[in-house]
Amino acid sequence: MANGNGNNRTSPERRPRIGFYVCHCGVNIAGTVDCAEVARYVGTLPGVVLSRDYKYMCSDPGQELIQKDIAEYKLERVVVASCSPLLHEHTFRTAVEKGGLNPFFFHMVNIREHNSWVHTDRAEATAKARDLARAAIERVARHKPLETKRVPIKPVTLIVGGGIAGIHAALTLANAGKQVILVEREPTIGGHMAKFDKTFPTLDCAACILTPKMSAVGAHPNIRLLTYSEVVKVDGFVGNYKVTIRRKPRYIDEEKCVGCQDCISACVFKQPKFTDEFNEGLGKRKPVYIPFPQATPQVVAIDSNVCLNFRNGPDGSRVVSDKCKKTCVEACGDRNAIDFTQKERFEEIEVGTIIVATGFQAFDAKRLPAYGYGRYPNVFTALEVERMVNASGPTGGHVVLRDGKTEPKTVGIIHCVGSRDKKTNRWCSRVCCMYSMKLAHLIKEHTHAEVYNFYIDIRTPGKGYEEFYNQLLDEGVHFVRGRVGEVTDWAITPEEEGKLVIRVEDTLAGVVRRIPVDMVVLATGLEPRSDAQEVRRLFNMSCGSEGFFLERHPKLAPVSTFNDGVYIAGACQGPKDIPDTVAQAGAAAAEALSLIDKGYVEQEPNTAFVLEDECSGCKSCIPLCPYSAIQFDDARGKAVINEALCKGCGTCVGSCPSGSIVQNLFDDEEIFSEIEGVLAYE
Amino acid sequence: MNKEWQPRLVAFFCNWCTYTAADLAGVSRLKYAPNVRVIRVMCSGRVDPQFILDALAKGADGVLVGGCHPGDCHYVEGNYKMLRRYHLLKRMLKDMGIEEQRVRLEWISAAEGHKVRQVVNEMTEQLRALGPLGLPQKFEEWDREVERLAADVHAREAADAAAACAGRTSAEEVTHA
Amino acid sequence: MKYGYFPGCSLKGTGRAYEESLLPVLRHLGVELVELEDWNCCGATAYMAVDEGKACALAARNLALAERGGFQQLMAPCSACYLVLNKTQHYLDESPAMRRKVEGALGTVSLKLSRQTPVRHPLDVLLHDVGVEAIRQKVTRPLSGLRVAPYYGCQVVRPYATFDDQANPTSMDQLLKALGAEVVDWPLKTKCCGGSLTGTLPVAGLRLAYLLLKEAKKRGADAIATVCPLCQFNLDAYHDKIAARWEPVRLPTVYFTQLMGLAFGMPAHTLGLQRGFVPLELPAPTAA
Amino acid sequence: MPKPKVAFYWCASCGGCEETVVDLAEDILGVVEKVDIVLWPVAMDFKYKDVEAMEDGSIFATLINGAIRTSEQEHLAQLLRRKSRYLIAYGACAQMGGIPALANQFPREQVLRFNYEEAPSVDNPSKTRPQTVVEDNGRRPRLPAFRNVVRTLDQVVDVDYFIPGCPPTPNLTKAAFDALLSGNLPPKGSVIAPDVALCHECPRKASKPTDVAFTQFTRPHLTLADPGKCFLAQGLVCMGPATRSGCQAACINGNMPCTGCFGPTSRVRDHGAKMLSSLSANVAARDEQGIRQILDGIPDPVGTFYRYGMARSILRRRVDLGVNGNGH
Amino acid sequence: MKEIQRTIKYEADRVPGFGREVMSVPGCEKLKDCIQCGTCSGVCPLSIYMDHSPRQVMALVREDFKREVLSSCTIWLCASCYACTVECPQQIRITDIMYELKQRAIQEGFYPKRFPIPVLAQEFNRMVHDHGRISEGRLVTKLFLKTKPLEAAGMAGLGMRLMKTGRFSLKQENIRDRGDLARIMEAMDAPASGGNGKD
Ligand SMILES: Cc1cc2nc3c(=O)[nH]c(=O)nc-3n(C[C@H](O)[C@H](O)[C@H](O)COP(=O)(O)OP(=O)(O)OC[C@H]3O[C@@H](n4cnc5c(N)ncnc54)[C@H](O)[C@@H]3O)c2cc1C
Ligand SMILES: Cc1cc2nc3c(=O)[nH]c(=O)nc-3n(C[C@H](O)[C@H](O)[C@H](O)COP(=O)(O)OP(=O)(O)OC[C@H]3O[C@@H](n4cnc5c(N)ncnc54)[C@H](O)[C@@H]3O)c2cc1C
Ligand code: SF4
Ligand code: SF4
Ligand code: SF4
Ligand code: SF4
Ligand code: SF4
Ligand code: SF4
Ligand code: SF4
Ligand code: SF4
Repeated sequence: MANGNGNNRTSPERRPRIGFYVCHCGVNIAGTVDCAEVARYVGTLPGVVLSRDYKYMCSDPGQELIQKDIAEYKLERVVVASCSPLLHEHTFRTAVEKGGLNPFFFHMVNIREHNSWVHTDRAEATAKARDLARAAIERVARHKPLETKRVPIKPVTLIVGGGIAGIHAALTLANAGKQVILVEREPTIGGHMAKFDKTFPTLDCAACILTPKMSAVGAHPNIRLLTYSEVVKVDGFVGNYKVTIRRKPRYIDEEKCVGCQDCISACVFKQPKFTDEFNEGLGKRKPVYIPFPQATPQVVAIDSNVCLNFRNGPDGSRVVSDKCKKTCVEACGDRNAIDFTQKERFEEIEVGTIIVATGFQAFDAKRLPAYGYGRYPNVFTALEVERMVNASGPTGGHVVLRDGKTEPKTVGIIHCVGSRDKKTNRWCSRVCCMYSMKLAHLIKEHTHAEVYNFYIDIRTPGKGYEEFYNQLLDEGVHFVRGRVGEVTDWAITPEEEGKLVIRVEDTLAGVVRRIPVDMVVLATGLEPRSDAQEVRRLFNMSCGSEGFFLERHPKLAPVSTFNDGVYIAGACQGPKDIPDTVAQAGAAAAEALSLIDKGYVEQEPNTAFVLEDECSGCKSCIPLCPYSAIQFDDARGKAVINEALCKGCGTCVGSCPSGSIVQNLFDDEEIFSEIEGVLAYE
Repeated sequence: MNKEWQPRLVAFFCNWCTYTAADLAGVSRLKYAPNVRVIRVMCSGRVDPQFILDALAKGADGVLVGGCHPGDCHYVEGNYKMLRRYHLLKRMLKDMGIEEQRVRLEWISAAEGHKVRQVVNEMTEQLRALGPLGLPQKFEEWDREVERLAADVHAREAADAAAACAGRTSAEEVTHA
Repeated sequence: MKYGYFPGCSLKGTGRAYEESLLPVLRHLGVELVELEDWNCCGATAYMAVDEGKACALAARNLALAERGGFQQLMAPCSACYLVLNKTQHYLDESPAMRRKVEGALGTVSLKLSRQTPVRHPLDVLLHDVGVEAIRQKVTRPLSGLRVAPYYGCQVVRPYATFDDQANPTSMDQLLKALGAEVVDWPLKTKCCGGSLTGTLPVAGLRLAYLLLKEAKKRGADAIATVCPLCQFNLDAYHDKIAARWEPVRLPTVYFTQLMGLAFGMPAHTLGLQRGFVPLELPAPTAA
Repeated sequence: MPKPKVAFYWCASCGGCEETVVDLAEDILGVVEKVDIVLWPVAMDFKYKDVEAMEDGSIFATLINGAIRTSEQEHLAQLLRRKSRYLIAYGACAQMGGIPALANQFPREQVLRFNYEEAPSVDNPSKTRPQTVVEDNGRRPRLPAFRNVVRTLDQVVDVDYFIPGCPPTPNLTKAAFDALLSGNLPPKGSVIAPDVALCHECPRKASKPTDVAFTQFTRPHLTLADPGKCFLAQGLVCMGPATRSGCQAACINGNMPCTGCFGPTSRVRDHGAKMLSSLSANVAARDEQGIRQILDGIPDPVGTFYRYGMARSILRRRVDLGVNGNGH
Repeated sequence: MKEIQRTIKYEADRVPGFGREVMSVPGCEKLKDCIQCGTCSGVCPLSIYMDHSPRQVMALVREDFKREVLSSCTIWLCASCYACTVECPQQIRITDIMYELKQRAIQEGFYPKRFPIPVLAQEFNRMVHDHGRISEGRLVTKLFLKTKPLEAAGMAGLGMRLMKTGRFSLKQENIRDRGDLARIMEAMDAPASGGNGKD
């Protein structure tokens, strides 16, 4: 019946010939949904000329079945009820296309993720599958032929974060001849790995394997390295991103500085006196500094917060005061690399793909006061100890107490600090067991101390890892299974005097123990960086509930995100060690590479368009488009959508007061028919 | 159906967050009430209030709209547009006699599979407590007065043809007491 | 500032000195306490061991009395009472079935629980409502030279850390500093004093008290300041037994409110200081 | 060749539509010349019996205005449907329920009580109400039954065309007649008016900005509208963007915003919902409180967005009212 | 020489359903999640006196070793200091579970008769029930007479000194509306909404 508004377009003149398939997915679906019944029922619906159930629709025979049926039964539309369209819509569209139909004469019904996996009652689940299928049949009858758009890809990749992940991805792409822009927030690349002395389980020297890669990045003609910089804005879409980068002033002209470090020696501060972040605060540096000897680029930086040549401006920012004698400038001489007038700059770049590799931050041990970090000087974090065992570190490779000289005779390493704890981070940080054992080994090697490891469970699921654990057992490291209750300087017995006491239940021996040690090392876990949410927004990604960036699929698309053309690699996706980080970085580079080499991306044709004759030119839609895709054509007095800019959100469609905008694939009538379909029950 | 009444919940989920969250609920095998029927849209901004009204009119007992959290919309701010519509629509629905709990807007991120479960379960229970909205049945019921008249007129015309008004009242005619 | 006041059984018995010091000190600071009419025992932890439901109802009666009395907030100085009243509120919030049942039971005597009455500890009120500055201003006889080990005991910040950190509380530290005392930092601030076991299992209970006293002494404390009548009793009453079992560790244990009173210039006997077994000796006031 | 027979009938309406027919003035004469009017209660004296006696389908066209609320209106609608080749819903009430359909927000009992007992102008101490049947000296006159729901004409009988407007303009009416008489007819079920919204022909269109973001709403009686500027740009709710054109922007020209009497375009199922959607999406605020505050400037969304279209809307009526009489 | 005992547990030593029952009590549900990390025992000030550490109690409950749990002195040693509850990485409310186990032990008569802690709990309750308030002096005296009549004399000294400092009295405190209190307690006993109202 007409709807009284003169709308006669609710039903198509003729029902097209529809083929329907319901997938068992082995028992994933068939275990809960009566697939045969669904097929039988859908077969009775108007327009359905073929209805089948099949074990694995996405398998080759499944897809071939569709192709064969299209020819044999002269199908004009196809519906598959199986898993989530986010997983296999593309597969089936391709199959339909191969069968000779327009790929958009297809609709997919999600009866696995949204049905068989979340419900238990077979009758209910079957009824739900029937409803959803009926809606799809209604909908597909109204589908129109569409064409996918091809958008060319800019063959440049932005990599954010210069840890081992970013470095490896950058080199992989650059070696393949692609342009890379690597943006790193700190004055040097290297990330956490640059701080380590040795890496588990092989105990090869971190610098030996990392430094060559860092220099390769610095020297590679295909890599533009932007250190001390951050991404502040991302516009556009896959293939064509416009990215704004903020370049913080380092007060050194990177082109001119040769890394001689004469300025550092000449600085008016004779002794290093400011907290050295790279050394986890264990060392000191001057206002002009280079984070570590192998830093890349080999360029110094001036810390305006402490440099005497700066003072506080009226708005709190640091401004040049010209008060210092500037012995550094003098030392630099003709090289003339020091430039106190440098200002923050913004640079816009255009890239086709993006790899986010911003890594992790270590759990803040102060959040667990029971372990006394910050209260008892001889409680250290693992990263501090990593710096101490490093020959180029603040103590020259000596493991010593906070006093800077005493070697510990007993050391307790507490695992899982901040990890596997619902009050802090509930996940296992995956590397702490291994690096704790690495540190146990190194400490023993350096100091011959007795080392105790306190653990909940030892997790060594990697190649050579369990062997490493065995090696440590052989070395005589103590392993006490129990999560430490507290670390205290409260001595009860004489041998505890002057020591730190660890109170723990030795759950294997079945007794509560107090173990006095000279040094406590906290194996702090890995957590998302504190700015992960902002970074996520910037790149339009999602975060899992823990706050690490969310991959598109944990198994099938582990480095892709829900934003096409944006990939993730390394510890920003979840806790992982260097081997896994590098593997992911390679995978992310390969994904970017495959897009770039293909040369274009196909875009869902779900864009909107204005019905030219019917638009009244009311301009209501124009401010609604987030991409400014809608323009007002003054000459004709109508709105026009620029299809190249439209991303298909449909907001304008839902808001055009006279119903004059249509969205491909999500047209009003298609959705109304779906609504009717899910609700029309016997 | 001779089974006991079950609430029907129609849900419009945005492709990027809530639909994905529902997929995640599936992948995580979280169990929830089978009463929900999800319709995928690209963005909660696509959800035309007409869809909500239509779903109710076609027999839904409640409608759930799921979108990305504010600030997280894949399309920047489609969700804000839905939020604004939601506010006015809720007031309109209230004036039209539809209980508050029947229409709900929730922000559910791609990581919040558990929230899909929680919201669907919660809403299903609320709808169960409210009882059926039953608009199709109501429309039928309303229109029955017209059908009854049609039948009655027919009968009366036949009678009138036979005799002049004989002071007979039809069953239809009720007093305006 | 006006609060309902729930003294609890101890403050009328072994912990009299707490009440005797608390009331004048708070009055001096302009805080009005009105004793809850016909309050009953909070149920304490012992009751929970027998019947959680009844323990809940017992505590809830007090909350309902507070509501009837029109109090916006209820002050409970005893740690055990403070915990039990707070816990009851949590429990009633978490378990609707329990709430229904308890509300039903209270209903039989026309009491009701229609709103939350926040239960506050004096430390909380002093620090957050009165403020350290106001307290500092009232100090006329600073406790200079007195080294005090602040002892919070287990139940004020556990399990509900509503006003201070669970592992390392500092509210009393701040307060004592404001009084001019020297605060002894020690890691035993929230360790259990063994109070609930001294009577029933002395090996365990007394040892905990002994270790506490010993450590405070070792760190140079002249006194331990406590916020709970049970702790005070436990650390004060068993010196002989401790000495007999281990070694003498005599050290006065006083209520923080007694120290406040002294710093405000109130005479010792009006603060119940004479009731302690180990007398508190103040260092001679310094010239400055 | 005999002149085509034409009938006019009115149901729940204010009479305005009849007035437009009269307003055709000289044109009506032309029409009258070409047709035979067989029924027009407002202007001429005909008996229903005469109509009943006609052969089915013998009337060429019947124009019914007004919504359907009583059993008599239903009866006549059915009768005229049978007798006519073309049945035309004339005006907003017949098409969408119109102003009378605003009563769909209230239970029938409340309507009756107010009108016969509580309205300030009523003096009815005995609380007498009309009865369907009364005894009067042995006669038993009957009154029509008062329905629970106000309906559009096509919710009662099959309708061929709709002529929108409250009332329809003489132009449209004339155009409709011309089309009918010339046999140059659009598909059945059409609304005889342009299928483009009013902004299209609004003289203020150019003054509407392309970046409207509402920071507040006001109402015509609270403000002095700038006669040159788009109403929406002034925060006044104008239904123009959602409403069919064809009225020649009559209200706008009288410095009143469009209230939507021409109904939605063919592409819209629910006039009010669509306008609500467009308007609220363009609210400036981003936080819940700000949004609420701005939208509170529209105190009566139902009355604003469904002034003429309640019976036509997807919900049709306040849904929690009882059907059989009194509701609550 | 130490007596040699067989420590193996047979299936018959378990009471199937016991763990589930305990874990169905509100506040005790999370016991299911125990990862046996030992933090609870590590922080417990009294674990060093316990026959089964709090961690072991969790394991025993979960595996239905009812007898071992209810006859364990652990539950009576727990001083309700909440250290474990606050520190448990799985947010298990160990202290509440201890309360639940104490209740069950009392209900099922599992505790050692002269073990003073349960006696204290019961005496305490009786006094509150009857009078609305605790009179500490009377309570303690009663306790000693009941459990350790011999030691009571030894404690007399402390009592005397307390009395001297005005902190000990044998006077019974009472509240005014004792009838009301009794009525409330009676109502709590009524099985109305399922036993002790915990479901
Ligand atoms: C104590 C410790 C010891 C370890 N020992 C070992 C070991 O022996 N063997 C092993 O295999 N693994 C070890 N690991 C794990 C190892 O550190 C990680 O696997 C590895 O560092 C992850 O590399 P990444 O590049 O993903 O992250 P990161 O190393 O964290 O690098 C991320 C980089 O991105 C930059 N960045 C962050 N945010 C932004 C932004 N918004 N814009 C621009 N740049 C940004 C950072 O400055 C940093 O340079 C250890 C971890 C710890 C905590
Ligand atoms: C019981 C079990 C359960 C598991 N469950 C899970 C799980 O739930 N989730 C999970 O993530 N992982 C699981 N895994 C691990 C998972 O199976 C592996 O991660 C995965 O299969 C590895 O894939 P692959 O392609 O490397 O190797 P394979 O699956 O072993 O594939 C290797 C292929 O190479 C072929 N091949 C071998 N040699 C030759 C040759 N010389 N020439 C040509 N072809 C050759 C083989 O025939 C085979 O087809 C499970 C493993 C086991 C044993
Ligand atoms: S199509 Fe989807 S549901 Fe079917 S077998 Fe493949 S994965 Fe499973
Ligand atoms: S700034 Fe000049 S002196 Fe300093 S390192 Fe660079 S080149 Fe050398
Ligand atoms: S890797 Fe080991 S130490 Fe780290 S969180 Fe996991 S189990 Fe704990
Ligand atoms: S569908 Fe979305 S992106 Fe496309 S034009 Fe409309 S508002 Fe813009
Ligand atoms: S909202 Fe619709 S009618 Fe108005 S300008 Fe946009 S497309 Fe045209
Ligand atoms: S909104 Fe109203 S006033 Fe503005 S252009 Fe449209 S019809 Fe004219
Ligand atoms: S601390 Fe918690 S998780 Fe660990 S053993 Fe104790 S109860 Fe289990
Ligand atoms: S509450 Fe009980 S079990 Fe837990 S730590 Fe304290 S005494 Fe031990």
